Amino acid sequence: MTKPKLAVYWAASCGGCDIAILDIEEKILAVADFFDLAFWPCVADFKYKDVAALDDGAITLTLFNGAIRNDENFAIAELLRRKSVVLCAFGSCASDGGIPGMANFYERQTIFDYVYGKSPSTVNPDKVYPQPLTKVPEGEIYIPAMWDTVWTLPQVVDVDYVIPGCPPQSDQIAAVVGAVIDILKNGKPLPPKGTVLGATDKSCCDECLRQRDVKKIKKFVRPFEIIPDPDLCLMEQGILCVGPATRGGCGAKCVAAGMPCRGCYGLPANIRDQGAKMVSALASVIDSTDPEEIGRIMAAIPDPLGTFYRFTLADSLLRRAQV
Amino acid sequence: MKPYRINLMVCAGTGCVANHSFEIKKALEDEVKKRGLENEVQVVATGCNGFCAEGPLMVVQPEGIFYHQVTIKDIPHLVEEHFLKGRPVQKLMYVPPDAKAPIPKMSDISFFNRQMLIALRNRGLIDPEKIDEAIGRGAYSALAKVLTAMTPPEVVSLIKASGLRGRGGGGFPTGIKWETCRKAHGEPKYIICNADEGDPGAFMDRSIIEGDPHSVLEGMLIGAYAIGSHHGYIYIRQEYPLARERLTIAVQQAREYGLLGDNIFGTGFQFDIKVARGAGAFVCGESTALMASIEGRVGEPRAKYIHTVEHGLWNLPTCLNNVETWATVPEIILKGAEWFTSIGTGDVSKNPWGGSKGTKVFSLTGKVKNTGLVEVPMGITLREIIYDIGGGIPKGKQFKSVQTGGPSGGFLPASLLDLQVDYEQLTEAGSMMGSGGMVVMDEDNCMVDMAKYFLAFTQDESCGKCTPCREGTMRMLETLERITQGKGREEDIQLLEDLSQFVMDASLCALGGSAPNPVLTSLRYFREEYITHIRDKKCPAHVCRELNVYTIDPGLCVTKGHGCGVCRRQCPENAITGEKNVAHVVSQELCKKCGVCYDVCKFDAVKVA
Amino acid sequence: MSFEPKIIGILCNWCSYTGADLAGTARMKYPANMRSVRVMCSGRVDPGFIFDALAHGADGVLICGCHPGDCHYVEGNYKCMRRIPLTQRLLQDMGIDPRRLRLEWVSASEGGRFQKIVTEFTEEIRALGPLKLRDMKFDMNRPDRYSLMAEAGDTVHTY
Amino acid sequence: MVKVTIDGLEIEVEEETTILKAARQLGITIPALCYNELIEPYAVCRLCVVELQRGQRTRLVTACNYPLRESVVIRTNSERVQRLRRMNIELLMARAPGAKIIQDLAAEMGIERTRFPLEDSDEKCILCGLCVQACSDVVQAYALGFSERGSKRVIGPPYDTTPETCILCGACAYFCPTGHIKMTDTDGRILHSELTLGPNAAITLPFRQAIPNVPRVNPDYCIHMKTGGCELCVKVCQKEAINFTELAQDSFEEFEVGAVIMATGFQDFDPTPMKLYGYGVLPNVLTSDEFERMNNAASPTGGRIVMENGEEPRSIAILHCIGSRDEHYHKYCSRVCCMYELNFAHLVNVKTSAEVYQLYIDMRSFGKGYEEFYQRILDEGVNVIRGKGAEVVPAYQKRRGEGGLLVCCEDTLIGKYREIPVDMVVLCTALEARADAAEIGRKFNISTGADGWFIEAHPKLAPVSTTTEGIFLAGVCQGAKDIPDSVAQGAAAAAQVMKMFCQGELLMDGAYAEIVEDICSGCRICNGLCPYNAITYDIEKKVSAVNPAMCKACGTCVAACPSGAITGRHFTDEQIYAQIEGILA
Repeated sequence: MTKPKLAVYWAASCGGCDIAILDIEEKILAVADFFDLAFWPCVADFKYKDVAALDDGAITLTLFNGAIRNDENFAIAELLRRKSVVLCAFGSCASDGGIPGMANFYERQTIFDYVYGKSPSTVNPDKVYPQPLTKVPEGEIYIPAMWDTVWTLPQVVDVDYVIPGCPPQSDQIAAVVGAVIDILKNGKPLPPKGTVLGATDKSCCDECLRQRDVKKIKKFVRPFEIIPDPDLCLMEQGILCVGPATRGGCGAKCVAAGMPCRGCYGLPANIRDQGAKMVSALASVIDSTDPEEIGRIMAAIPDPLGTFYRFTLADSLLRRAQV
Repeated sequence: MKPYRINLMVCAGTGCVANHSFEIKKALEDEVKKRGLENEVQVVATGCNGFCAEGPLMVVQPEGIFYHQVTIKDIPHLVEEHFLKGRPVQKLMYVPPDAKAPIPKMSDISFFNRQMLIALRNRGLIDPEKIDEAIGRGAYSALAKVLTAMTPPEVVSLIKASGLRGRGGGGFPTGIKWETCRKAHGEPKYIICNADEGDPGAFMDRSIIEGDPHSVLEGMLIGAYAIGSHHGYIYIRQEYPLARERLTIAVQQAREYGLLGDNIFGTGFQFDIKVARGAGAFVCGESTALMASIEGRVGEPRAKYIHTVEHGLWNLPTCLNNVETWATVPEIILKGAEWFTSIGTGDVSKNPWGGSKGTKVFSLTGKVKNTGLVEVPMGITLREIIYDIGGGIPKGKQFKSVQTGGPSGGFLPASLLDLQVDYEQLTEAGSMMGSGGMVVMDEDNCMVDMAKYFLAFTQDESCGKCTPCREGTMRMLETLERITQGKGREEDIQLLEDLSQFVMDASLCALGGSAPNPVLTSLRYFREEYITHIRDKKCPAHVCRELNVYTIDPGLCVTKGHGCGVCRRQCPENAITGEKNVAHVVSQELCKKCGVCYDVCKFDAVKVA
Repeated sequence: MSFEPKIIGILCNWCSYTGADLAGTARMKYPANMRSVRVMCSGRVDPGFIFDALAHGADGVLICGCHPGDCHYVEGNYKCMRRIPLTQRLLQDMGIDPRRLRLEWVSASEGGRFQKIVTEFTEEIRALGPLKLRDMKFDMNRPDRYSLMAEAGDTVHTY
Repeated sequence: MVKVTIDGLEIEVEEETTILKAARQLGITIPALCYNELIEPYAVCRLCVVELQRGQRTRLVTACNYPLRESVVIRTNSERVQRLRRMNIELLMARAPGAKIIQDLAAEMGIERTRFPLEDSDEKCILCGLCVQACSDVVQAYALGFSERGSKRVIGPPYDTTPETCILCGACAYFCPTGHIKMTDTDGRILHSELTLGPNAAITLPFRQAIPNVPRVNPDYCIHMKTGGCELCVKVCQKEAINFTELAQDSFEEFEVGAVIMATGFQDFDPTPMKLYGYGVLPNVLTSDEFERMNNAASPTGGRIVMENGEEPRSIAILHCIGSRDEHYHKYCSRVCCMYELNFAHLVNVKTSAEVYQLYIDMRSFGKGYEEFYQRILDEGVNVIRGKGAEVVPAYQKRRGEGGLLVCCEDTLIGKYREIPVDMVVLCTALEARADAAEIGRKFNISTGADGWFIEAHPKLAPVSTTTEGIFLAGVCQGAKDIPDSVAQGAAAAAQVMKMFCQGELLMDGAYAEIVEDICSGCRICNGLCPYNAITYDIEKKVSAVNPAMCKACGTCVAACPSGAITGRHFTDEQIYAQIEGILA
């Protein structure tokens, strides 16, 4: 009997997700044992053409990490979608746009101008910018073209499951992989399409051990400005924590360490827009009815957009900034 | 107690203490020790002997040799001569004013031998700070008798039978007061000893407490037993530090001996005493004001239609008696009512107000040779007191008047010298027994001025609560001042009489009720002096300086003084003119009647008219 | 054809919706550009509604609630009052003119005021022009898509 | 009982009765200055000294405190007594030349002058001590006392300082027989500022027409409540109806009720901040409330309409809409004023001959019979000026007019500016919500409008209900209205309660918020948001929950829930999003 095939792809992302898969320690052996690796560029030199050569649906499971921000990402996403039975958006870049998604605050040109022009470490007097096609002695080389807008994987192809996190926590990966193997081995029914795997339905607060009270905020502070009480809810201490509007599953590790939640697990099941929810929740608990004072309190929030949409801008209702 | 060959009774009453009697006692002890006589001679500080004019006094017992005006310098000589060699020192003995030879023995001195001691029975005989000495003289035996052999009603009837009347001035029969208080409803009942002796010049109560405090405590204990009281107060003036100290010591010692506190003499009888201090207001000698003061309120009297024996201290039955009354009680218990009624005037067997029994202590002062404290039987005449005991008027002056009963007492003229001293006769004559002040006046005293003087005192001490006393005495004083300043009007005498009657009749308490006495009696017996003051603008005794006319006898001024000029220089108004060897003249226009010229002239050239 | 703005109005049940009702029964005319969504209280307004409306083609969003201190639910309008400015800041950062979102207090009796506000807001949005949001939906037929993949086909390689 | 003879008249009195009381029963007057039957006799003026004969003995006693215990003969006017009294009065004349009561007594006794030097002073104190007695024995404030003694004796507070213990009760002034102590220098003037509706004495009826119509003790004024003393009322109440041990402590009782009808009423608008009308500054400028009080038969003026100087005014201006229909104060119409102002005009016409000017914006006589009354007032000759009173100034500021005040206004009917000289101005102040209405509203989970009145559930369909089940509104607390309307609303509210009770069960609105326990992570953001405290936090489960019976479905928590755990039924996110998207599709 042939083993089920596994593919792992790394699109617009940092690579942390691939490392996280390897971080599941000895359980990786079970994966290697159970699956036949069809495609995992990070691990071995697989060729696109080999994948393209496979029959449609030949790959049982694809773990796709990274956002879609150039035509190569998109082409591979489409390719893997065709070849896979189960396509899994793996990590927040794939599921919500993640950190790369924040590029949606800008135009491609703005980014290029900065990265290849204005950034302090760059010397580029001739204004040489990347081009899709470059003539070299051997002929033309093609470099995938970067898009203006970053997309999430579910926005461009049909996705079966989502495993959120930046990166997804190793124990959650291990559990998911274990469950998948179990299902495949024993012929159990798959969970309904669209299920978020490796996370809870509740928000990050559910796992947070800090004491919570009725919230009333008089002043926002940044984490370095105070030494927060180790036992009390950070938000009650004025630190902007996106935990309440972030899906749980991570184990609230950041918050336990004294840093506020950045929202990497994406939005919880029942909400549509992480940033909008944070605005709604935070504004509700500001302790003032005086418009001027409210303004003063809110002015202390630095970069609300970046704070509330750090991982989900590409997946938000408004998608991107307008220019 | 260790017996001694000689007991030196050094008077430590206030008068003698002021004359260094404590230093003398110390010097005597040192001297006695130096001579090695300490086992034979004991020096004792006693209470007042009463002959205060002659202090410091000392009595050598048991012989009864009386020394007076002892100084520290005299002591080595005295100890050597008398105690070592047995020769009493003549120069320290008392010589009566009109006699040549000294009288060695106390009992031979008329000042002492005409007295009869009941309240002052232990004077000069004991150290008041030693309870043992008082017990040695029989203290607390009357208490023992009462507690062991008598029921309270028996005690009350004994006191009633004795005819004892309050010695504080009112003369209310003590037995009746006790009986009423005994029958009054309310618990607890209080016993109060009134030791707030405020009359100027009076020191009877002070002497009793300083000399024999236990007699007072015993009297109160007996009274407490008779009435059924367990709480006593002694209200004593803050101005009597020595008396207060001796009283405190006596109370302390009595407690230690089980004579105060619970289960006295093992009979289950219980009584204790607190010493309360008064702040020196004259009116606090009035019983209701005194009680208000003990309660911590302003010392002001209240209307007495509800008697203090029923509603007194803290609105509870209270029996208040004067120091002298309390001190007299034990003697009556011991010697019986019959003995007591044998002394004095009248008959008290039917009417408790019917007579004056026992003795009365007087403080004899003023223009009399032997001033001091005397205890005399009731019924003695004023003449006997002033001339026999007091030795008569000094400097051969003429007796003019005697005032009895303190500042509110009346002036009695020479015609009443044979008046018997008792409650009724004194009151009849317009004066009163009072607490026992007796001031003798001679021809040099102006009666208007004296009336003004005493009224000024009562006016000043008036608490001001009721209109008659506050306004009336003020207006009386105002009128008297007018008269003594030569501004008197014919109608002033009538005004004074009207005011006096009003103040006496309408005042709230006895202070106002008796304050006009000096004015009324002086008007009654010395009316012509007022008339002289008003009509002639003259003071016959030359006391009211504003009425005097100072002139200089030119003859005397020149012949004797050779126009010395002292008067001229001293005159603050420069009213005297003159030169050396020239007779000086007083300008009547400029003279402000200060009298300095009269006082400074050594040649009696300045004359007063 | 001239630009007709599409405006979503989210109105509280007690004051603004009644106010709008009053404007209607009073035959007050106001532009038909605004379509209202009734909520019980302006406190119910979730910024998500606003983003959703804008994302779905609205050119402006008008939120109306009871006057401060006059809330039927004691102080629901205060919650709204705190949310809107922050939402406007977010819009600004997203490159959308915050004037496209407006919060107004309209009481049940202020039909006229409601009419005035809607008219004014419509004109304001009209002046701002249509809100054209880019890339709201992924275009499967992107022009750069096949040019590369078709050509590259198997020749595309990774390094 | 003892039988005594007073001035030849026999009387039988109870034992311990004082001579003074016995004499008074016989109609015999004994002069007494320091005596007041409410105070323990102090017996210091000695004016009441009388002759008392028992057997053959005659003595002088003070009548005020001498208790009769046995059969005695009393002479209150014997020559001796008279002599004493005359001397007493002579002395007091010199002490207190300014005391009228002494002068009167002197005149009565035929004393023309005192024989004592009279200082040129208007001293009135006779040191009777009644004030001190009152302050210490009755009031127990101990703020007054004697100092010095004898003729220097004076009465005053300790060390002549303002005493801390003084409670400003005025008892000293009340008891002072000579008028030496005064509370104010009103000198018999009528202070309009005292014409308030509320109680200004310690024992009053709570308000006029109170039911039950029994007096109550007002702790703000009661001396006993302040110092523990006094209790004079207990002494004088013959029915022994006053019991301070019960009155002393307020008790709190808890009731469980199924419904509450809020009928907390209104408060009067205070016109002091409206400086133009001079209220509190100018004399004879009154609020309608004060004017109403003055008209009451039980008022200090006995229902007479008078100025502060006690004279009847010649003209009165009644200014409408003070604080009502005013952009700066209350925009609403207070509704009741027009009619009661017309009534004022009528009262003035009935009681006085004063000219009445009504200054109004619009005459709102909308009720049954109201317009007819308006016509009647017009027929009575009241001057009705359409134009709001703009300013009230003292007459001398403008010109010496007929009255002490000038009312400036624009008569909009003739289009002219007018200055009306009047003696008195009545400001018809607005009804306004009670200052604590918002606080009370929070307690009952009901809201107040911008004008401060409680908000009904629906202005047309549920005018007596509130958003909170079981809480109903009646009367002016919901908005200005007159008595018939208040009664109607009260009856309606009662009917609503009855309806609710009769049903036996509560019908709940279908719209309410729910928290999905499986989604709620217990962040507690929603906890503080609910105005009805319907959200509770389960500390064990670490989730919050909504009590649907308390929830009013405002949806604030739904919007705020960051994890989407709260659903607002009938207004769910899905429904609203679908509406928005549907509109825009």
